[in-house]
Amino acid sequence: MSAARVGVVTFPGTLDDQDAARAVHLVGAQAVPLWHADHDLKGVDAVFLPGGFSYGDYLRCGAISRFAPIMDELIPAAGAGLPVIGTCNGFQILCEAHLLPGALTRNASLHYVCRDQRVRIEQTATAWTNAFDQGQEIVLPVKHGEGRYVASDETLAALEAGGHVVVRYVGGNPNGSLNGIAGIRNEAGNVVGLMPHPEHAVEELVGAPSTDGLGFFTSILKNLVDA
Amino acid sequence: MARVIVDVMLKPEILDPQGQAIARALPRLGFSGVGAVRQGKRFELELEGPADEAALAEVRKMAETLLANTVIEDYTVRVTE
Amino acid sequence: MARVIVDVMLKPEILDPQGQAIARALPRLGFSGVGAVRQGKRFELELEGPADEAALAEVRKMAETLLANTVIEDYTVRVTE
Amino acid sequence: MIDDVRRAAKTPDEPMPFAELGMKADEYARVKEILGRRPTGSELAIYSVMWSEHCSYKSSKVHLKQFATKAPKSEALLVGMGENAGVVDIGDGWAATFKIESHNHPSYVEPHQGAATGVGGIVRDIMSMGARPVAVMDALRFGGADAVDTRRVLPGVVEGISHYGNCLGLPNIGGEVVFDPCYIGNPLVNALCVGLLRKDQIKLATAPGPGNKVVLFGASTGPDGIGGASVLASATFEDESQAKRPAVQVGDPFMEKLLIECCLELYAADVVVGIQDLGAAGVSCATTELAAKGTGGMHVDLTRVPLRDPSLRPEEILMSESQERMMAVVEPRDIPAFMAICEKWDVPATVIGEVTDTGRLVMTWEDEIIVDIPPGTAADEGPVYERPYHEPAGQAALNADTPDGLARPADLRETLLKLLGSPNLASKEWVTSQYDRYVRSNTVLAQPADAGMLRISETMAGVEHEPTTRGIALSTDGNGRYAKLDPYAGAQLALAEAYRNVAVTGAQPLAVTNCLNFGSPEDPEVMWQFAEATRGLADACRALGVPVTGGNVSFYNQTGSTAIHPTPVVGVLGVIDDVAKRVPTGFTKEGLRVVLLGDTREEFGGSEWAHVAHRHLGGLPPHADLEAERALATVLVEATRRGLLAGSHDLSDGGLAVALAEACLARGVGASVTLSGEPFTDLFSESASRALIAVRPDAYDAFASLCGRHEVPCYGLGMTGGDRLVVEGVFEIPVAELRETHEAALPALFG
Ligand SMILES: Nc1ncnc2c1ncn2[C@@H]1O[C@H](COP(=O)(O)OP(=O)(O)O)[C@@H](O)[C@H]1O
Ligand SMILES: [Mg+2]
Repeated sequence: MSAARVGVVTFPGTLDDQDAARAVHLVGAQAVPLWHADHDLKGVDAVFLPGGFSYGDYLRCGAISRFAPIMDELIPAAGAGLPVIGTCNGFQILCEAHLLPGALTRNASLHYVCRDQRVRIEQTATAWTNAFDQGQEIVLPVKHGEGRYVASDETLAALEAGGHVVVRYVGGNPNGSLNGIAGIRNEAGNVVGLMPHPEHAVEELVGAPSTDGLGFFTSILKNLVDA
Repeated sequence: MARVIVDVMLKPEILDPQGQAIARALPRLGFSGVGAVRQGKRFELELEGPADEAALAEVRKMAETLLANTVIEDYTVRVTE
Repeated sequence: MARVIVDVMLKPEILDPQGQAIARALPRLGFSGVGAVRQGKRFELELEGPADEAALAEVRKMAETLLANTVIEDYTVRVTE
Repeated sequence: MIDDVRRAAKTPDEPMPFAELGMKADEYARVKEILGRRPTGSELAIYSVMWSEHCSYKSSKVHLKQFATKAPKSEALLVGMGENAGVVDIGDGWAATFKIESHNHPSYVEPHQGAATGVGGIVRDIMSMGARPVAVMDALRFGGADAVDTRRVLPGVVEGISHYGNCLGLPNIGGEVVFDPCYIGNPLVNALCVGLLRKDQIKLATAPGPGNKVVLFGASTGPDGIGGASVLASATFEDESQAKRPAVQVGDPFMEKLLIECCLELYAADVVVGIQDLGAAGVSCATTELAAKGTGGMHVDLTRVPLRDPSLRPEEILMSESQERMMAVVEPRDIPAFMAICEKWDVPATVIGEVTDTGRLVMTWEDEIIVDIPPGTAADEGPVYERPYHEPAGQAALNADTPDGLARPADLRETLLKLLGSPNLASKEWVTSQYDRYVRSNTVLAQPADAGMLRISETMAGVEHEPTTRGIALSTDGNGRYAKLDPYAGAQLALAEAYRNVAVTGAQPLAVTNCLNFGSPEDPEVMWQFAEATRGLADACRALGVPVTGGNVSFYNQTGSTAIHPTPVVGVLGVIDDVAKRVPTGFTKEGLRVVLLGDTREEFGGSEWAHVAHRHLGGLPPHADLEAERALATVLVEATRRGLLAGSHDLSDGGLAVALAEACLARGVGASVTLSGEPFTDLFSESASRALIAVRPDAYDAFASLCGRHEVPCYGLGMTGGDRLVVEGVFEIPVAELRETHEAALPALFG
């Protein structure tokens, strides 16, 4: 069987694309670079929207990227079930593109925060978290200035009731997110967004002092093989 | 050449930590008499043509889709000088 | 209870990378007719008393020392409703 | 009316504002002599910025020469001082380029933008060498931690560095935060950037080949910091009225990120003959330097420079310090490829001129010739001053006021906690948590490690190369109090500490960069400090076998006639053969032997204890024993190679007590130690050339014999384990209490 192909999108100002590609390689899949200005998903099996400051985070994080040509392809593909994950800036883009509900706003502390954060996997029924145990606590780095998840009361209630909260902060909320929400999924479970960075927790030697991020990448492999 | 202003403010129900931080700082700096502060954004757009109805409709669309995130923000559009 | 608006904009000679980035994005998003964009801040202050001259003088001082960074920004103060 | 060359020749007596531009009468006379007529306004703009202290190093040159004349033989040095940044060979075909630079005055005026553009500037220096920038560091000095203005300056500076560096995707892998009342009004913001490149791909700032095109690319030019290079960097603020304060430069990190990726693609496509960043003195500096180092001639049409503000005059264009701009020399046939790459990255690029063989730098404005000069006279033949200097009047008295008479504390537990919670020794997490240390996933060590470390094998995705296990380590250090007491020794101690910090991680120190922050060179007492510090640093570099590859001088850090402490900040770069063997910081687990390397003498001059407990500064700093320092590093590097070390930490401010506490805090592992000498001196003296090591018991004998072979004193102090730091017979402190004290201090001050 040929290796699963995971697309990694680069926008102007994307920073974590190499890191995401490396993590994809580490689990034995193939990382396929996708360029923001192309109308082409290159037939990938899944898409990773990495972190960074696309378009300098000017206006609002993700606000300008969401209109990139690649998004014209990604939005319908995600609607049709293509597994998509966005971390940090990628999560912000997914919210701006209305592929996920709610929005990410300025941290309550008003400071950028980089730290190793304990989080709980609240939902394993997604394309990106099925390799974890329900309720498993892991450590992932967070690093962002605008990661405070907000949504209307109804949206929030629906997320909680539907089991759409995928990752929750434990042992301290780094940004003031409502309900300690670190990551969510869409109705179908193929689109996931989270503020923490699994791609920076995949090797002993570098990055955060944990390799807990690998689970997100093995999940997608498992998902593609099972599918 | 006309100038159009788009004001974007967080919806009242959304927490505004920047505004709150300012409100808390004011008494420390010796300012009294301010109850609440909210912080938003102000965009000045220089139109190439006149600010007629068509142009304003276009600006409203810009505000709706780009300048504001209507999930959390409200906007107003107005013409100046 | 009165509401006072403080608008803070970068001085004209100061680079406004945000405004530039928005202006450059607009044509790609299908919006034409906008020559330049500048982005600034808008503060809404709820005064506890009336917006009389004394109160406005106080707000101007706030703008000068806290709300605006007068090294790079200009501000205007105005009363609304 | 345009002041062109013809008009200048016809109006020899027209008064020119050279004094307002910071130029002395004799310097102006020299310009007239060089040109054989009065300069045009544009020529005056060029000479005034190029001959400013900031660009010409006119006061420091005679002293900086020692870094070259005394330099140790080093095969690693590929590009030495004089280029945008030095380049060193780090093995396996790789090279590293690194440099530290100040942005002190702008960071006082507008902390956020000043610090941000400081990062932007040093990153462009590194890019211009042909490298990919891979990390940044920041060495910061502020006034007293509780001073009102520090609450304005520090958060702004940190936010500026954070925003700009994070946005570029450069991990921040280290730095310093120091508070001292002497920096109130003159904060120091020194930013370091390191880049990696393949050894055979070094780019230089040169414009050879007549007919080649000169391309300006990046941001457009606006009225940013006009007059900044000469006014901001060469005169004290006090003389500057509020109204004359030049426009602040505002950075656009997004544009800089695009520039980085764009430049790397241009290098890969091999379409760049020479390249120069635009920093202070903007177009003036880039054109004169490129031309002077190339064939010698260049023709530039200034009207082609893309402007953000169309009302700018040519003189202003020449002096503008708009950020995020680069200038490249490109062969005509490569222009289409060059432009296509710029377009891909949305980076505006414009051909503004051409290399010539006339030996003249000629610039036109609306077809009139407004500049016609020999470029070398502006770039390389600026004035050189032998400024007078003498020992400060109070120096002998300062040195005689030793700490010997200061009351020694009765309660050492209390003393340790007080030091650990003092702003200089407290956790810098409030600052460092605002910096992204993980981006690009090559960070092996970052805060709170003694040195930052990066693996290099994966830094250039897409570039073919043989595998390498190597890594680089970097540290910056400086101690203004030591340098105030003895600038010669102070500079050596700064180098020694940075060198030691690199060595404790297991890397072999290789090369040095430095940022020399001083008061006014026109003050003979300051000039003495400068002369002593440079002499000390040059001598120490020779003794330790590490060459200076570059650096930066920042003068005029003073308010009125009161200068800051002389503050040489030294950065050391080292290489580790196998990055997987790096030594983590502190006590990594229970059951390890705790070992102290190096001898402890009673040395409290300039110490943190004297500062915190008595607000005292006097006597002499610790002895700088460079032989001992070198032996210590040899042992550490060799022991790392052999896998003997389980953890390490250098001893510096606050001595053994603070090092023990920090080693416990690293992973929350306690320790129990026994002292052999007088407890206060053992615990708080700041003798140099010492380090704390954690060794597996079964590796201890091998390690001790290694120390014996290199004559490094080695003392077993005790064992790691438990949840408290126990100093037998002296005190016990729970690690949790150490942590609370260490971590609460800065948040309490800055929110
Ligand atoms: N301004 C800063 N930027 C980045 N890292 C910093 C900064 N200040 C301190 N650090 C990091 O915090 C840690 C502790 O700093 P410090 O106590 O000054 O170390 P040391 O005393 O060993 O030189 C180090 O890893 C240092 O690199
Ligand atoms: Mg150290």
